[in-house]
Amino acid sequence: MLYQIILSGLTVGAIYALIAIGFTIVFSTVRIVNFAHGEFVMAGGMIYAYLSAVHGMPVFPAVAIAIGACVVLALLVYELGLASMDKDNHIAQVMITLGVGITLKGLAQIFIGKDTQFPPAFSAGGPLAVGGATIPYQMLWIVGALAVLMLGLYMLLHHTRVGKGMMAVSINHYAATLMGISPRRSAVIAFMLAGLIGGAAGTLLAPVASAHYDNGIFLGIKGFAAAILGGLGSPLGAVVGGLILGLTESVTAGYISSVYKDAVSLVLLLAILLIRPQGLIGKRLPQKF
Amino acid sequence: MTLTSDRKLTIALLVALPVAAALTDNAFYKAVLVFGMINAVAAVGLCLMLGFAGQISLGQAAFYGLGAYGTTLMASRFGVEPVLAIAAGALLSMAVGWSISRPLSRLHDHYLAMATLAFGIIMFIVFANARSLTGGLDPGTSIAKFSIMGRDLSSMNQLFWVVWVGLVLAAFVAGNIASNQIGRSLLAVKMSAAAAASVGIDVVRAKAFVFAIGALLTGLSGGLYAYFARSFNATSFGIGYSIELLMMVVLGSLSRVSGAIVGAFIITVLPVVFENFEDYKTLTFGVTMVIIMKYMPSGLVDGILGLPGRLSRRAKA
Amino acid sequence: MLAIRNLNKRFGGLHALRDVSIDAPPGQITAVIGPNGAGKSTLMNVISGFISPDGGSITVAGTPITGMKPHEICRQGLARTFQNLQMFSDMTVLETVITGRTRHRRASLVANLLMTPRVWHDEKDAAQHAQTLLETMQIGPSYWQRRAGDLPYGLQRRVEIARALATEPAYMLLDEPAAGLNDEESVALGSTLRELAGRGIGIVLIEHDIELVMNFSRHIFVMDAGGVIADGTPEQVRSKPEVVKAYLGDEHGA
Amino acid sequence: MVSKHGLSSQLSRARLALAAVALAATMGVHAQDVIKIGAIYAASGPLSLMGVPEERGLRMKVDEINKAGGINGKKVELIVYDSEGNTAKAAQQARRLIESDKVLAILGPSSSGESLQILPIANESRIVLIAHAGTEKMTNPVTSWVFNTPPTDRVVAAHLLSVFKKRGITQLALMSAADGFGQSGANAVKELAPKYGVTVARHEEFNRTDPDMTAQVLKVKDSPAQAMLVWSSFPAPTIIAKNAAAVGYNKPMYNSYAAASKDLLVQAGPAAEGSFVSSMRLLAPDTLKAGDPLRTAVQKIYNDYRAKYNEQPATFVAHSVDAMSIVEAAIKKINGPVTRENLRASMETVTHAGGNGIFRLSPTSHGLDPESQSMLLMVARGGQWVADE
Repeated sequence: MLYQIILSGLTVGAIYALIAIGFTIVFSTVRIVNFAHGEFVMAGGMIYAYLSAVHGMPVFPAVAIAIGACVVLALLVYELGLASMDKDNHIAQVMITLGVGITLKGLAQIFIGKDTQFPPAFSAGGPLAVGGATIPYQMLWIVGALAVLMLGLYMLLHHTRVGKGMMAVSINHYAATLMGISPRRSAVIAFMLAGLIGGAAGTLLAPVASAHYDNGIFLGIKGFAAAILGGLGSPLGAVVGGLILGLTESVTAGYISSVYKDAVSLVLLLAILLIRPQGLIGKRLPQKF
Repeated sequence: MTLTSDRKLTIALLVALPVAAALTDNAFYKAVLVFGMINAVAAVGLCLMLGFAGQISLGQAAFYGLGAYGTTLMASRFGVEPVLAIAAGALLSMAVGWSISRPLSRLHDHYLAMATLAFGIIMFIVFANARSLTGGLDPGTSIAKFSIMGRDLSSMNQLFWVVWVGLVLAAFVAGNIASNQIGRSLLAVKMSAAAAASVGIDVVRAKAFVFAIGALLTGLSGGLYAYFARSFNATSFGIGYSIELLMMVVLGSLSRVSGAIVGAFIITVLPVVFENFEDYKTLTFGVTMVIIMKYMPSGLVDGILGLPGRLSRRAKA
Repeated sequence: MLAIRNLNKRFGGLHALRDVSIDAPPGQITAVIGPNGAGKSTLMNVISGFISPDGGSITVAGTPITGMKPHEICRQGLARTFQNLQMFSDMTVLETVITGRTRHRRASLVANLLMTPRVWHDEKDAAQHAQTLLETMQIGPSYWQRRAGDLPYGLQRRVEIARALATEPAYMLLDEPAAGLNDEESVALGSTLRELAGRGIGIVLIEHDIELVMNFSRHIFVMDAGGVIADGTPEQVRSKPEVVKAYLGDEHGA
Repeated sequence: MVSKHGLSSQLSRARLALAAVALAATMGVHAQDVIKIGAIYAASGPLSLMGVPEERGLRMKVDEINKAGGINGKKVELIVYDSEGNTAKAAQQARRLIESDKVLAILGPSSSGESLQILPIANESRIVLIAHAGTEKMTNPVTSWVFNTPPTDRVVAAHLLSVFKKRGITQLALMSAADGFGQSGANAVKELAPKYGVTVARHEEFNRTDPDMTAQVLKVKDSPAQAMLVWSSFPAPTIIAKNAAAVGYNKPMYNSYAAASKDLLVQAGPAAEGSFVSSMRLLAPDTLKAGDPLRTAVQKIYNDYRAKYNEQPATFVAHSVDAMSIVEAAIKKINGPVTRENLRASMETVTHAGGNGIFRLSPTSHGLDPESQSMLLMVARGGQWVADE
């Protein structure tokens, strides 16, 4: 039983991690928490469900279109909503992402509908038995996608010009501008990446947990919690945060109390923040006077 | 002294409310006004925390709930006079606000946002499951009609005045804070904690104070809500309300007490107006919010007054 | 006397302060100079309580303040300014300086919440006092209602000094107050500081502007690599070879 | 200065103007010619699972009435608000329907929490409220103006518990959603279980939208419980069915009526096979015997709904259709003007065989007749729900 609970917790944690990475990438470059991110995840799942259930499209084209649509959505969110805002007015920017989130929810409700949908899993069959425990195939896809994504991000951030530029912007906006790196371009790329990752997370998650226009907030909060737990701005932190969150929830539900599983995991989060106010892997910005 | 212009606007709003109420016999419009004022009391609390001291709270609904449940418990279990029950609920909320402020004072920005969000969710779970105290999510709890010294004051007209007095009190205290050294200390903590400390302001104590007063006002609002709703359950105190409060404060104007009141009415009234759009109401609401924040990033009050940015109020001092 | 004895501070491998001992008497300008990275800013932050020292002691007029929090140190009569400006940007200039009076306000919390006549009276007094200080710092009334963050850099520095003065300090730590000022402004600043010292305030000046230091301070401490390598009057310091080598020589040579 | 007299005369003038506008507005819609009915449904939000079919059912019934020429020659005009499942919002909407829209009666809302908040408002404003709430508190004790159409959660729980008793299930594991719907059901089951000799050996909760409930399922599997009862709306029942299949849970699974729809079968596929659901008759219109008085009513709702919306009706459809049918019957019985007071009095004389069962309304009964046998046990066989009694 313990083995299965840990395995389930880690796979759910992988989902939270996928969502958290989207928060963290936008935060690194734009320094705001994108409250619309949960809605990107929702949109990915909804569009995938719509294409496959209503139009009978095969899995992978439908997934590709759903993810593509999320990238475009994310780009629009940045260009129409945030691009021209005062960079230092964080709270106004956060409110815009909140408004955009509500807008996306409204759009999904109108164009796709209000039904709860379970689109098909990426591959048939399953679950896979792993030494006394089982894991659904779709969860393997999720874990695999997380691994591929982390590898891809690492390559992007450390081995490409674009990625290095984003890293520079995340460390120091001003200096990056002096070096000829455009914070705006980095922001565009960050948002597109967030759309890509969020959309992918949505399509991966929907066959397991359903797609519904109202799920964005729930998913967003879990992802945000994971990102904060690990330390905002660090993709590795997002993964660690996600896995810890998923594991805590699962172990609490299995051994302590399912009623208080969210409460226990959030108390743990608070406790960690009180000891490390910058999150587990986050770097503390030095104070300068 | 430096906030006289906003004080005038606040007073104008407070006076306009009874006038508006007198113009209609429609109990629904009155109920909207009353609910707007209840929200405004809570928003004024958050305005002090976020607008003045820069302490974001995404767990404000917890204080709202503490006020509502505290009031209900005092009134229903111990037969306490309603006004005193509301005071007790507000004080309970204040005590909790004060006691969480110390550990939270180490956190900043997004981390504080998450921590308060977590606090809000935890409290919601407690409200939903401490059934012997709260009645949980279903069937919830209920409270007797509002009265003073045995005199029934539960009609919408009478409740209007009760809640109005609550709002006037909240605005009076918040307006005073905004225009004296307490408000300046809070602003100082928000703008530079280091500099605030360097002029002798105890930053931790200032944060504790603002959490306490913010929780007190939001708790007061919760107590008023209990008498307004009479029957309610834990769903009223979820994250949704915390986010709505945040919208009220930011949409109105972060740096003004009047902004919180205006924002509260916008967030109370807009959904009622958009109700007629049926399926399009969520979309309309979202788009409206984006447009307001994009074109009036300092909030509607500053935007409409056409003054440049959040400091405009000071230019006239 | 602001007396600093054997202060030590390590950041990991870096020995940022080693056995630093400095005396700053009241009514005098005492300067601390040294090349970048000498430990001057760390010293400031340790004295004002933002960083706790690993060892050593600090006393203000005989009262030990080591280990106190920054706001407690302020209440012991020690005020400071910041190298990287720490303005209350969204306040007006006048409000900024009034905020400096916070520690001298006596009205109770409840009186403040209710805004009793006494609080109104206090507010007026504080404003009056702030205006006087602004005039002392040569900031004219036309600036008083401007947003503090919108002022030119040099003026912001002066507002910071006025804010520190509003706490009615016995000692002031000024962290590069002349940074960004032109020669003329710098000289004017020097005269103002001398006037303040004349009122009995002990001023500790950390500065890169050698002219200012040499012309206006009574005693100079020279720091390098976390330690005090020399001290004395401007003349004495100027002539010490180790100082010239470590600091002045470089500066003048450059 | 405006004198006190002057101010009040100004106010009254403004009032007069407002009244004139209001009058003009009501004249515009020919107040005499229509019957205005208000409704509050959670058409979005976590309770939309109930609110959406309820609203569709109501619109279907009203269309039918209007096509047939209305009630006593008057067309029915519907005003429906979306409460999003938010109690505060629902209460405001009730006031709006009463005061601004001036409706004759209010149907809904969907959840107990919302309904309980509106209950005192309806009684004090003196307007008929026909709620669709699961809590028996709506009609027990009976209050003058408030009616309720669904079988209460106690009725549903009692039905399931009687099934357990019959099948020798004495140890039960309860899985309920951490929301109002789940809590209400769990309360009813826990309260009534001892009466049927059933022990709740395990009680686990989950968020309706959690992506995985394996931990809870494992705890149930590990317990002495002989069966699992899931009380939640979607998507949780589907996820639990899948998780249970994955970890090899092999005891019977029962679901509340919230899962009584095609969705569970489609979404969970083989994992749902063999699971039971306590449903209202609407899911299986053919299970009623030929002579059953409910048969025609249930079949009509079922067929009409399929024809209109091209899908199977969820069980909630009957709540609103029954409510509207009762209002229709009551209005027809009114002698004299159709006022709120007359409607209320007339309501208490209506007997109606509806989709949810028999209503014998009277001053002492404002809901379903307890002997209605509203509930039916169904089992998933070969991808279909079939009656299991």
